[in-house]
Amino acid sequence: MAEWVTFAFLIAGVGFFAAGSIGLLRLPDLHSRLHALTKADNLGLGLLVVGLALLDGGLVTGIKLFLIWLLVMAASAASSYLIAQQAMRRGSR
Amino acid sequence: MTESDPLVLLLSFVLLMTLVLGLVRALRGPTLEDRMLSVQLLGTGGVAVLLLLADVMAARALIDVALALALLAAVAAAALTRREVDRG
Amino acid sequence: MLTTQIIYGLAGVVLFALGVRGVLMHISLLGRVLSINVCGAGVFLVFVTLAYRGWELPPDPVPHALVLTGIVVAVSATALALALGRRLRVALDE
Amino acid sequence: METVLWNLLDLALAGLLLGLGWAAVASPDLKRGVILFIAFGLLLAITWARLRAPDLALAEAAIGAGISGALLLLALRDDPSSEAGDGIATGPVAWMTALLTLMLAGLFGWALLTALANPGPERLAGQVAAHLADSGVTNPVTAVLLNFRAYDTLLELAVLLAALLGIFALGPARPGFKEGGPVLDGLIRWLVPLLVVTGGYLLWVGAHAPGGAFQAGALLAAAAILLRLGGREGGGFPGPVLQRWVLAGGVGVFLLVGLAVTVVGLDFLEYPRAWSGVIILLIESFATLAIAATLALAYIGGRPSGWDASSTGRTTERQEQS
Repeated sequence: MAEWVTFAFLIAGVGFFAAGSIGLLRLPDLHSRLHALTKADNLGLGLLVVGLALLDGGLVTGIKLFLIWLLVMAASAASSYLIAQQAMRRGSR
Repeated sequence: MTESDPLVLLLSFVLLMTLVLGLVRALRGPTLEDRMLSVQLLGTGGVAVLLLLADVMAARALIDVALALALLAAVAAAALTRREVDRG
Repeated sequence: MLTTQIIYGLAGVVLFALGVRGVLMHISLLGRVLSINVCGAGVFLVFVTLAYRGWELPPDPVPHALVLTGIVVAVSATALALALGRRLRVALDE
Repeated sequence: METVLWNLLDLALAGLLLGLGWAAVASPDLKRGVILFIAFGLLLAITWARLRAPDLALAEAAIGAGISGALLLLALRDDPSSEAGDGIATGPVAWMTALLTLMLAGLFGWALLTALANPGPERLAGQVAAHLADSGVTNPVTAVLLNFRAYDTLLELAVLLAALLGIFALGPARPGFKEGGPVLDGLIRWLVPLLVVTGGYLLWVGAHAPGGAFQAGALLAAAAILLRLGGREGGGFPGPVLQRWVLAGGVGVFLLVGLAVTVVGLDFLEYPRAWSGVIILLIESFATLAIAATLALAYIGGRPSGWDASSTGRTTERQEQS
């Protein structure tokens, strides 16, 4: 039973990554791509981290994985802002 | 190795394929920012692939690699968007 | 001979060739520096492939150590080449 | 089943590397080329992880994806031809280089397949494993770098220093960056300490797990580069005098230790067994700082401010002017 929950998390995580990639590929302009991508892959990574932490079972590894997730979220928030800012600067020139 | 391995391995492969899909945007552009977004996806996706591989290959050290990659992807994003003082 | 070794080894060879071709084809210095980095990556890949010995045996650490130093030397050589290029451009402008 | 999956994953990863490598090299638009090269570096880190080389994956994540990319991006700003997009040769030259590279690749591929088909009976891996217990560390890569082939590593640190001195000889530092704004400042405020802590962690675990001086140094250098990107001119660096000591310290401490052991009758760089763990950590600590300083100053691309005014720089400057 617990195994199925773990796998569900992992599969859902990869699913969100796939959604993010498709969004990046199919959406019409930069800002909608930015919007779709950052949400999808951060959520995807979060789900994967939960699944992997359950799979591993160790507390230390779980904490480490969770910290990496927080780090990636904070970093990608900042970098999407920087990318959007650069796009606006170039657009207004 | 545990019995869960084939599934996690399969997921690593699928994840890698979604990254291929995302990289098409890096090839096509059209703007520089589109390409940067694609690199950002590769950063996050790369962290995810490394974490999955850490499990499949039973190599805890790959979690440290994922950590380093996450840190440096942020530095790369900053480097991509900065300008020097003497130009517009 | 493992399938993995053939796959990555040949990829390394092709990357090396791509890099060499890039060095010869690019007119700008930056393009050449970028190409030689790809070329170096191909060589590193061949080394690491030779070090790989499947799942049962641990990989050979000696090529790993060589490639590790190679990566660091490659980046400092890149920095030196780019600084030279910048100096050259300043000299040509004068 | 599992083997097939691994083969598929290997093919995908190798194909991705080739595709990106090709696109990065063949792109006449250098901006596109450099961004694709950064993506290539990220993938290379994953490839090293797959090939069971986590030490390399760590270094590549820090250097290939971070520092090399940042360097090439800076150079992009200088290169006017990057805007024009006519940077690639055409005509008969293209055919001849294609032929030449094809021949080279054939030769290299033949050598590779020969090497793979006839693995020698005695490999160095066996010797490393046999003597690992004597090396003072349990990470075989660190043992090779700092003990078995310490000579090579010492000379490599000297090469790094020489490259940096070459860069310094070429001119003053590049201009700094504009003020970053609140978001970048926020990023710097937590990312720099994390980079430094992770660097220290990698230096420490390098004795028994993937990590070591090169990886730690690269992360510290990334921290300095990030500070500079945020508009802090000095990149968080100490003054020029201390910079010289740190830069020389990598090779210097290595050499001093190597010579010191000869006093008690050992060969150059042959550590007394009971002390080798401590000695390696000592050498690596100084090497980490030196590597960090070298890479960060190399990014600055010339003599940092403060070096010219001091006594040693002045004579060369005067010669240049006359």
